[in-house]
Amino acid sequence: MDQILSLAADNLLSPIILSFALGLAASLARSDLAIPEAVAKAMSIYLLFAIGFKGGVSVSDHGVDGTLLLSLLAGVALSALLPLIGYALLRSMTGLDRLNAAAVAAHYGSISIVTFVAGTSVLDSSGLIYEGYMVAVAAAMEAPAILSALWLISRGGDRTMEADLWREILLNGSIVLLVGSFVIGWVTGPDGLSQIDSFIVAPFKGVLCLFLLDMGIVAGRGLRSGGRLIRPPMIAFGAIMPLIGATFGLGAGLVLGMSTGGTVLFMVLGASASYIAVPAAMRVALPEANPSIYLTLSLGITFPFNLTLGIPLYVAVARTVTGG
Amino acid sequence: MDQILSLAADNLLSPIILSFALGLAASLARSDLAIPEAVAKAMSIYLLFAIGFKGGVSVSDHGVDGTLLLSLLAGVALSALLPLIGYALLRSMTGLDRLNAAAVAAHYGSISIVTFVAGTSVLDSSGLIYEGYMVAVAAAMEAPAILSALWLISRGGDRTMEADLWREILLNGSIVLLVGSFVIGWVTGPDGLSQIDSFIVAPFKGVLCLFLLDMGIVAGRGLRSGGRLIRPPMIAFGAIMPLIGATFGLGAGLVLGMSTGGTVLFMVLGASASYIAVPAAMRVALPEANPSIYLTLSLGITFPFNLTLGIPLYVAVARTVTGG
Amino acid sequence: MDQILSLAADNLLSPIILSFALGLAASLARSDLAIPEAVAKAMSIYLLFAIGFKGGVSVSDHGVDGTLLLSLLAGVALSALLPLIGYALLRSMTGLDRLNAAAVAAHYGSISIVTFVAGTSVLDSSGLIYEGYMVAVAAAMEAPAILSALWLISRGGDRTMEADLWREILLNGSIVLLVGSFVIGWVTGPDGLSQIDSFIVAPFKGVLCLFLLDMGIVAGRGLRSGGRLIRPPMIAFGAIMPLIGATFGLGAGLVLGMSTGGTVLFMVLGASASYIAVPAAMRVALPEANPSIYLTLSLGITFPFNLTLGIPLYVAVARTVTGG
Amino acid sequence: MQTHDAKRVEITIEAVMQRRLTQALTEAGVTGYTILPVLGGSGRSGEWSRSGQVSRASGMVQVICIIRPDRLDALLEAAFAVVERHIGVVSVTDCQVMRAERF
Amino acid sequence: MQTHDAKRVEITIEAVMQRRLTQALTEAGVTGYTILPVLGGSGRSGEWSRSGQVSRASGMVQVICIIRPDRLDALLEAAFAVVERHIGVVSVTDCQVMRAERF
Amino acid sequence: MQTHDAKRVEITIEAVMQRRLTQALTEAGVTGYTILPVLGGSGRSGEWSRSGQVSRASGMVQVICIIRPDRLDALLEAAFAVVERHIGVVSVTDCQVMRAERF
Ligand SMILES: Nc1ncnc2c1ncn2[C@@H]1O[C@H](COP(=O)(O)O)[C@@H](O)[C@H]1O
Ligand SMILES: Nc1ncnc2c1ncn2[C@@H]1O[C@H](COP(=O)(O)O)[C@@H](O)[C@H]1O
Ligand SMILES: Nc1ncnc2c1ncn2[C@@H]1O[C@H](COP(=O)(O)O)[C@@H](O)[C@H]1O
Ligand code: NA
Ligand code: NA
Ligand code: NA
Repeated sequence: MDQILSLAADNLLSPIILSFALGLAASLARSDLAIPEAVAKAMSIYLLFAIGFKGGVSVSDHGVDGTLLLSLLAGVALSALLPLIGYALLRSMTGLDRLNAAAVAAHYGSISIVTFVAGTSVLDSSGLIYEGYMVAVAAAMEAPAILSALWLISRGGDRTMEADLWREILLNGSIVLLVGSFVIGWVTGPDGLSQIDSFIVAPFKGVLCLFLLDMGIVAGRGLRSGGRLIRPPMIAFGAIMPLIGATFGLGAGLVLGMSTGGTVLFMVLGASASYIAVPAAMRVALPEANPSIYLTLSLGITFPFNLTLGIPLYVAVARTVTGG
Repeated sequence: MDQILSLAADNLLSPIILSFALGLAASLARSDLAIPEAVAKAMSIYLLFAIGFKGGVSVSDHGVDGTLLLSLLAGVALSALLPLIGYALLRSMTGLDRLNAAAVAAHYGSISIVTFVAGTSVLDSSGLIYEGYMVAVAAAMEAPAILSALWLISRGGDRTMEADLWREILLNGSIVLLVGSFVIGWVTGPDGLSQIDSFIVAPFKGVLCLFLLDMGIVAGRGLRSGGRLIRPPMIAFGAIMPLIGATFGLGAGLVLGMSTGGTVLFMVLGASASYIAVPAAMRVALPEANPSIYLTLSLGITFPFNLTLGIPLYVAVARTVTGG
Repeated sequence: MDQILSLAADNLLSPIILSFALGLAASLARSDLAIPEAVAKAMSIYLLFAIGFKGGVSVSDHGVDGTLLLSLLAGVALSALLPLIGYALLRSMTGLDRLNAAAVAAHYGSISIVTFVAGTSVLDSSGLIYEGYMVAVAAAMEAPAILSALWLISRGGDRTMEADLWREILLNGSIVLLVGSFVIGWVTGPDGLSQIDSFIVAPFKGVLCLFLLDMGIVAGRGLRSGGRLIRPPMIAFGAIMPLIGATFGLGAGLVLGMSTGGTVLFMVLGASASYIAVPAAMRVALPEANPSIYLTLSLGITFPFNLTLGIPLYVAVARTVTGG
Repeated sequence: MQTHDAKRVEITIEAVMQRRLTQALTEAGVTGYTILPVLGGSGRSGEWSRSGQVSRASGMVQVICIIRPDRLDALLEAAFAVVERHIGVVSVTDCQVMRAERF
Repeated sequence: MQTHDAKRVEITIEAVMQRRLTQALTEAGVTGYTILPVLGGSGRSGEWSRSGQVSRASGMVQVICIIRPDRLDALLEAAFAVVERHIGVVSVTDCQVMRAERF
Repeated sequence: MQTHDAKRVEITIEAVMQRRLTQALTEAGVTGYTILPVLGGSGRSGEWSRSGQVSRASGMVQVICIIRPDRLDALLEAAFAVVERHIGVVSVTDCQVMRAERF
């Protein structure tokens, strides 16, 4: 317990979390502090490229053990399964209508790459190692949740999935960049990394700070405009659902015999909720669902929950359970 | 004198100043060289975040001595006082009408953070130390000048200050970011810095070069389009007013017993003129004042004056006076 | 031969080339992966500034030998001459009309700074040195080709060159920035470099990767939309013309007695085709020429050709010929 | 100068739907359109601004289409098939163009 | 397709005044608007371009507002109260919209 | 509110020609214009988007010019002298403005 608290305190006072808090405070106070859209996009491209590349290098370095494929499968299964649980929970706990419940549920099956990065960064400072291919698992978990959610709605009968949408979802920029840079890192290995590490390793955490500043600003705006839509039962969902996701992630990690760090990352992926790929898909496929609801929940509640309390908790639990 | 000249020469041939000169030359020659708006904004966010953070770390490192609060007060007083002097000078020297004189004066009470950064960078290369909290003093000096200028005009009777404007000025992006990152640096201290120093320390000067390239381009455009508005008496004002501001800054530094470096920074803050926060406030509060006048003076005359001659002069004077 | 192949293989598997391939693949597969325009522009400004500055520092470091001026003249001559050859080849090989042939030919006389950078980066890893002023030669080669092409067309009689256009071409942003930062590097020398090298040296290759990712995306879009215009004879031109340009570059390097590395860079400059300065000039001067043709050829065919096969080949040839 | 009557149709729509809309327009015989970025806006679904989006998923664009009057109905039908379920606004203005053969 | 008459009001105004303008419009009963970025322009107060601003303080935006004709006067009065002392331009065009109940 | 008739001219043109166009407009007596960025478009010369350009050389902008009706012909002639050989579209709409003396 002490260990959790001290890790949580360390975590809370890291520049990364404080940057998020600064952005949040600034936008709640209606400051005009803003990061230009193009720059926010550039930072997200940088982060995806760096994390993918480093994951690939780590795989090339340590070799692939047999669990890579199994891990990918487990990720896909988790991503497809969690929306069903989320949907049931939302319908019973919050009384959200079917359409909005499905849209929200899709977000919780998918993942947040920034939460993943924050997880790896806590692992790095704790000296816990993890499987480099977990970044590929993250990529694999982006999309299946969308299919589950659309299936939940199409049971109602009135919708079929537009053929084009599939290509868009599977080839969306973040998946392509994450997988692509993973492959580049794998192919070029430590030699490749040594050529560009002063770009993708050294400044990484600093860029992450500014990125989280922006996310704080955006989350604050979401809470300001969408906050009144989010009733207490939904806030509760935003904190309970990640715990459920993490539990499933823990199960996956244990069954696959992952390292302690890898298990933590499975928990983080299970716990985190999408706010990029899934919202875009929802605007196309379920335009009647209200973006204020799913974005506020995912970005305003679950994202800070994971960042502050969730990750230290997952680390502590995984350590206890795996004895790592 | 020799020392001033050699420092000035060193300063003039630094990549930073030459980048400014390049931008200036390019835009005076009507080259289409331009830095996209979003990127210029990103660089300014980076610089504010880095300078605030480093200031905070330095305070956490060396502790706060009792003068922090007094310095903040002195800064506020300087910022409020200088516009009154500037206004009187402008009215007597240049014959500018009341409205434009007040608008220009507001700029000279407030500060230019890039001039401040250039000052710290000269101090660093000269091996002079300074109080880390001077960055907080800089933040405190951004806004009071605006109030003074509006008071000068409202004496005429016809204007009251819109309630909303206050929140906008005090919570404008640069103040929030500077103060916020100062606090983050203070809280996380050297540990926090070690996590992100390869982002905010190592590449800092390089980013500053590109930022000054952009400022040179913008200053050149201002001179090209607004230059004919700027008569010799106004050019004289643009070089005399910083000397007056620096003198007051010197007084503040001596009275408070600051280090030599801290005294230099007080002089730099007194001497520098705003070109971000104040123009925006003027457009809202005094829209009839002509932006070409105040921007050209502040950015086209005073900014390069401080950058090239002013700072070396202030360093030499402060050294002589404090014996540092 | 073995040596060429192994260098080509090394080159093909570098993060830089693979990033280009990733961008190309993503856009051919119609992924929505995209780099915001402002960010792409910022990266190109960064690259130009860095390459110019480093070139200048290298000149200040090693001194100018007498060949600098001759090299500049040779570059101008090459740039003016190659469009004439390109034009004749296009007219005989591809049956392109006069206007489009002249527009395409202009691109091949001018240069691609990214290809130049890729060349220097291969030289650096091969341990081959080169004259730092080659970056000034690159700048000098940007514009003359445009004049040649316009002369080819004006022989037809119906066009005169607008006076204004000259200033625009000679003072276009990339030339000004390249020459300007070259001068800054020259003036400030190794001292100046040491102030900003963690900005312009360390992260350089990483930025280049993301820049090439963007170029891959853009090339892919060009191939998708303009591909059907590019018949086999034109593809052949896109691969033969660089070889001709490289041969002339080799000649220039040998006549001037350049180092092996400098000779390679002359070959690279001769071989590379513009896709920034020349297209912009063509839109103004020859608006009836079809941009899909010249952009697809230059960016979709010749650029990847040089990047993958060309550069290793030029290195091998120059080594053999100069015995370096 | 000799001018001809035409219609200027302005469609404000979510960026994620842009490709679908322009495809539908093209299929309906539209020969050209211009796309403007939108910074922000407000409507029944609330207020938004481009810098308040992480994903920038809910950003909007404005598609402007100048057409011959007799093609208006086909265009509007094609546009509505796409816009219907999505948020957005369509407006039509009379305008004059010079070279009628282009539209 | 059935269309209804409406007015399209286009207000070019300084970015610093944007929030004040949209607030005034909302208070005047406007149900929606769209904001476009402006790259540059020229007028009595001279020429400017967005990349020629350090502060970007004097950048402008264009607010487009489609409304029912009977609401035009209220809108124009609200807009003028904000625009009056500031630089900027207001123009009104007749247009057609489909679902009149939205405006 | 008292309004006056005016014309709103919208010229979509390549960014490289922007300066030449505004210069020609100014010489033709135009007192003001506003420039909007264009994200992409399609026409006889095919489809393009701003993020699909390395050089961004072939990007476009939209120049909007509000003028008194009696100045329309001079403006159109000046505009055409520039646009003629280049790709782009010009359209004219009737509009109302408040302070006629400004245009
Ligand atoms: N009356 C209007 N005038 C101009 N733009 C509008 C109007 N109503 C809605 N919009 C635009 O359409 C978007 C979606 O509107 P809505 O579907 O009403 O939420 C808004 O964000 C605005 O950009
Ligand atoms: N006649 C006009 N047509 C279009 N836009 C204009 C016109 N006059 C002024 N503007 C715009 O309004 C801004 C301010 O104009 P002004 O108040 O005349 O300085 C200019 O920068 C233009 O963007
Ligand atoms: N009918 C149209 N409606 C709106 N914009 C158009 C139209 N035709 C062309 N454009 C714009 O003008 C540009 C050049 O058109 P074009 O000269 O036909 O290739 C296109 O990329 C569009 O941005
Ligand atoms: Na999840
Ligand atoms: Na000051
Ligand atoms: Na060439």
